[in-house]
Amino acid sequence: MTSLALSHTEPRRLGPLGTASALLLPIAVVNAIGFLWPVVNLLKMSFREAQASGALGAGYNLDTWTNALTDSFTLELITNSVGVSLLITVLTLIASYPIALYLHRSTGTWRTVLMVLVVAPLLTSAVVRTYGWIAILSDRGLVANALMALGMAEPPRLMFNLTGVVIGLTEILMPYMILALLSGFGRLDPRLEEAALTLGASPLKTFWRVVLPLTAPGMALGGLLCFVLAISSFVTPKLLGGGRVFLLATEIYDQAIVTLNWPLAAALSMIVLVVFGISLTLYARALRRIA
Amino acid sequence: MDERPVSPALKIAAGLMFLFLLAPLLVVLPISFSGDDFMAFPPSSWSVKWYGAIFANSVMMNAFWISLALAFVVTVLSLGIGLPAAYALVRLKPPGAEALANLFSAPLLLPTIVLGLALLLVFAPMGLIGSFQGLVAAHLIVTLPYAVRVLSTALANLPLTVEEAAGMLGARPLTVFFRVTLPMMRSGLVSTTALCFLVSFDEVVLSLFMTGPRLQTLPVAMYNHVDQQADPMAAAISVLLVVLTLAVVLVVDRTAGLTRTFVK
Amino acid sequence: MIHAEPTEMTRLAQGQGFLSLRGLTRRYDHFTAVDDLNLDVAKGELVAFLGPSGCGKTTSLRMIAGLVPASSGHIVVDGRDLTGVAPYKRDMGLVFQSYALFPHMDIARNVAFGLEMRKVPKAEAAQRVKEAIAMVRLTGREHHRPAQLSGGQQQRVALARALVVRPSILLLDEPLSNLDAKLRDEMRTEIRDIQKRLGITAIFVTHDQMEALTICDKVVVMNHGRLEQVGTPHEIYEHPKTAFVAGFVGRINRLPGRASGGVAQVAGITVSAPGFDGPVDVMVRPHRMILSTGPVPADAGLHQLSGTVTRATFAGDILEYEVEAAGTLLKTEASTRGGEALLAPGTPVTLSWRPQDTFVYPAS
Amino acid sequence: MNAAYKFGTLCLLAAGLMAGPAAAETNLTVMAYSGLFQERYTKAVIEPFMKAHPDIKVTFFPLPSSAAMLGNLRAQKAAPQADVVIMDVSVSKAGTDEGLFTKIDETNIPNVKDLYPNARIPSVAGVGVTFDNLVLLYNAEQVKEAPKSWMEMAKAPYKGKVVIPGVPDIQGLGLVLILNKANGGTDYLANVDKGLAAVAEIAPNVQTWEPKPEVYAPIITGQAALGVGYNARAQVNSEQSGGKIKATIPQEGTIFQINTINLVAGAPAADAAKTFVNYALSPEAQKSFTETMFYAPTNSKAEITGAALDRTAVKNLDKVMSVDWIALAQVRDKIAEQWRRRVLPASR
Repeated sequence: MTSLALSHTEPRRLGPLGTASALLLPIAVVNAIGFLWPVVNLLKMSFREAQASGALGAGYNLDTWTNALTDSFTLELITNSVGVSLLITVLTLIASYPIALYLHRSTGTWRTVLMVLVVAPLLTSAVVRTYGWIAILSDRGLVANALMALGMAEPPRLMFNLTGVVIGLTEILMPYMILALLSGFGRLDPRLEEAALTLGASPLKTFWRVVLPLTAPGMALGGLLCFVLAISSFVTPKLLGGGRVFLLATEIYDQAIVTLNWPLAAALSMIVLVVFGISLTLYARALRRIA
Repeated sequence: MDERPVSPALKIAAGLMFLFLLAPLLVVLPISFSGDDFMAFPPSSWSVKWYGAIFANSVMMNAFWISLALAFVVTVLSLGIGLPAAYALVRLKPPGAEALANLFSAPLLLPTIVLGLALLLVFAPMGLIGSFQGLVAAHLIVTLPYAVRVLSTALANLPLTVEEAAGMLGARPLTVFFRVTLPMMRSGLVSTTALCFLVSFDEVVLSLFMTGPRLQTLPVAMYNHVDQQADPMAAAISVLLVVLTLAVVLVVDRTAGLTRTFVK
Repeated sequence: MIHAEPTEMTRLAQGQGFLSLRGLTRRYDHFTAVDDLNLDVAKGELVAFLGPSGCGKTTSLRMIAGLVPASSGHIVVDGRDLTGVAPYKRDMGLVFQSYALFPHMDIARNVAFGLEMRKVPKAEAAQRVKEAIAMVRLTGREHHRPAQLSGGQQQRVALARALVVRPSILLLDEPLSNLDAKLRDEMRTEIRDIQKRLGITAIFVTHDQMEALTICDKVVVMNHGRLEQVGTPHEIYEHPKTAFVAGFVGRINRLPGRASGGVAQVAGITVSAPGFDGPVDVMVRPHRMILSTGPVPADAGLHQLSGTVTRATFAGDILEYEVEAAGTLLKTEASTRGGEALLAPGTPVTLSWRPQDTFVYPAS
Repeated sequence: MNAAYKFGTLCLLAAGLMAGPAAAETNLTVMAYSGLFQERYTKAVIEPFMKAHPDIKVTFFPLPSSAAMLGNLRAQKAAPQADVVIMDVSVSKAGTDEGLFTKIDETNIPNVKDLYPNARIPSVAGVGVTFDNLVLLYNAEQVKEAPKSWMEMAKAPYKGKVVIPGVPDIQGLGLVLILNKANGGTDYLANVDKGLAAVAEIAPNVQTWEPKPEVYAPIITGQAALGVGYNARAQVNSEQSGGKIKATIPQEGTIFQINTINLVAGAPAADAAKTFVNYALSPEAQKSFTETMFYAPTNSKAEITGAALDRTAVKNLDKVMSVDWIALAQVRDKIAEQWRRRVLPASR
């Protein structure tokens, strides 16, 4: 500041940096207390000594990690979770693509109505939607009763197994996928399709050669999102799985709340984070290849 | 944009997938009017008794009021903390603003089950489990990133010249903020409010870790209810929640534009 | 950092202009946007800052407004040093290219905003708002929102909003760039009229030379952050000090030549070039070159060049030609007032012009 | 209603929640089993209690299993939310070892003096409040004759028709212990391999390990044919459903199950909690609960009608294998882990 200016400017209490720090302080505090510290603590917890009764020992060791990583049950849990999440991601993509494409091509009020129909489920509690699936898939539910009315004596079991979990999660993750696809469809100018058609490509070929590659980034984003949400989802597998579907997330909850092995729960959480990190890397790599 | 023909195949596929997407929400409506004591579809008789049952159920009603108060407090705090942060990040651009912005949105990337566990482990020794303060803190962790992101985008999209114009006309920075910047961010504020409110009101995983016998949120009470007895009352509550959500979505669409709020 | 002494203060206050810029400089990390700008603007004068984009004219304006801090130098208005003073205390009016109206307020409230900030009593404010809106011919639109008005109307609101507070200086940042050609002409006249009527000191930033020449009392031509020339429109056009000014204000033909002993040899002719030595650029405006098919009397005192038409274009009011002469392509034009026909390419022609229309600059 | 008013109400509500519940009446939170237990216990014990103590408001916090209750208590150890917990004795032992409970004896709960000796367990802070035993449940329409063996559940006709509340629920655990002994296992504290192997044979037939709302409902409706449950609740369900569900004790025998009532250490309403526990152990509460729910009483002074007593665990004492639940508490988690590895995969 120049001293020349002093007759007309009042001394500033805070410089821009000071003001910025003051404005950022509250969120920094929340972030530190509610995020950074708990996550660091979680990592620490995975090295705590676990005792048989579920109480925590005072010391730190590698037991939880060595047990978890050499245990076929945990390893199966990881591969299962990854496999099921991948399956759900693919199904979600298949189910969401037509909706997103149709939405992208619709206009005006109709588009708004459809958007509401996509967003409303997203904002409706997963508990509500899972309950809806119980109503559809249970033994006395919509599908079973419809099949019995059609003369099927023993309708297939759709709930309390992996089938139910996959169906429910696919639907629950669809809005995320649709929105991700839509954000990626920005590059899809309908004129490009018209250009391809006028150049002699069949509609199918146009879709395969023009539409699909252009929408690939949206698909990658949606895929990442759904995979991560699927592998960390817990309410739906818990309610639709009937205690027979074991995924990392349900296991974390059980270990934390029921079996009370906090170090193991923490270690499993770290494994989820590692899987998450790997998928993020793969996504970044895929995106670079597409672009 | 001009009309472009949509192939019938796409129409049919999209229609079917929409049906699948909306099925669980559609099916709860008839069930909520079930006269049966257990959940079955189709119900064998009809009644509105389950709606009455909600209001007679003190656990649900308490949970509803707690969720409402919680969502309200969390929304107010999210705006109160998120707005200054967004302003600092977008307008004052301190060194490392981008890294800070990433740090502040990082909790969104963390799977909620992991975040829930992490919070449980630090909140439990502090006696915050089952406390309103604990719930507020937990919800803030997930609503704040939304708030900062939506508000930052809203701020960044504002034409700076309008604020400069106000300054040139003699308005002090604080006056500019309240008289010009804030009113121009209206749609961003509406979106943020709606988003924070709904995220907090619907949050179930973190809440499951944070609630206790004396303090349950509505989604947790519903989760426990569905987990223990999936009777038609859950359907009646679901219908009310879907109606609430739709109302919020419509308000947002009217004031802020749905696409702008939820896409990207 | 500047350590001002009282003596310097006095010197600054004694600057000749109502607005004085002294050594105004704006440096960024890797380039200097405005370099040592010195300028005096008299009270009631309208000065245009003219230059290509990135020349520093807008940065200069924003430094005057206080929206960009000066790296060094001073801004003095009416004897008062405003350097470092916050924009909201400078009492200047700024009209933006993008209008920058408050979208959430109606027209009347937009215009009233500055008065409100100055705590002008309500009744007086209402009266002044009414007058300002009448001045820009928008009476009856007081309660419209900006989005309901056309671009020209919005810009008039912006003008009224800036003027209603009776600022010491009116700053206009490319105010007409977002308007279509016809509206631009109208608005230009309107701005000039209002500025004259109010006798307000104004700075008008533009990249459009026509706009600059027609609207202002004085043109400041800038390039690469430096001031190239200051003068009346006539001076700038007829006596451009640098090759840049000659080329930027109006069209120009360029002929390379060589100077020695006060004259320059170019394309076989000799032009006066006092004070030059070495390679030079000789420049002549296309419409000052007369194109003739027959011989030109040698005693007319005109410079002459023979050449061949390489391209001919009919453009309605005029005929545009490209002529190859002495290995250079030169542009020229002919009037169609007498119903002249277009010459065919290949026609041998003579180009002639008055010696005083010849500009000589060191070769670039 | 105007917006400002609503805003104010919400603020007050929020402030109230921050400050904790109002002190006008004491809020007592009783944590216990969900489902039928909640319904009957509320009617038989809690409502009469509240009538007798109008200054205490009891909230019933239901959870499906004792293990879930322990988890809840542990998370809230620093600031307990529940005052009284009714849970299985072996889980109660774990809680006691972790210092979650206040020791109950004659000094703080007078009615303890009248309890049967086996309701007072030295190493557990709480005392027994109900006795019950495990039964094999069956749908009377689908299963005409009472099954003779627990292993009936492994038979082909019952594919997808068996419901068992799985470990860590005591019902699943009890089944393991019974079958372990039946298959020649000697020391269940050392290992229960034989029991787990037997349950793994049943596992492919299991429809769900988490029956909702409880194991009884699917059997009553016919969604399931066989299941494992408790005698007390089976009796009530059988009565309510007009005999659609029946219970039997197969030849392999059964186990005794003790529910303890516990005072949570550092509970917010500690005094009211003692009043409640004393009432819950009183002869009249025990009588009332036994007659509505058919749990055998733990208070020797409770005068139960013969008809009701005949339907409780008391009648089945000869078929009960003894289980040292206290010793078992130490290996409970180990068994749970093995269950997850060896039984659950067989049901996938």
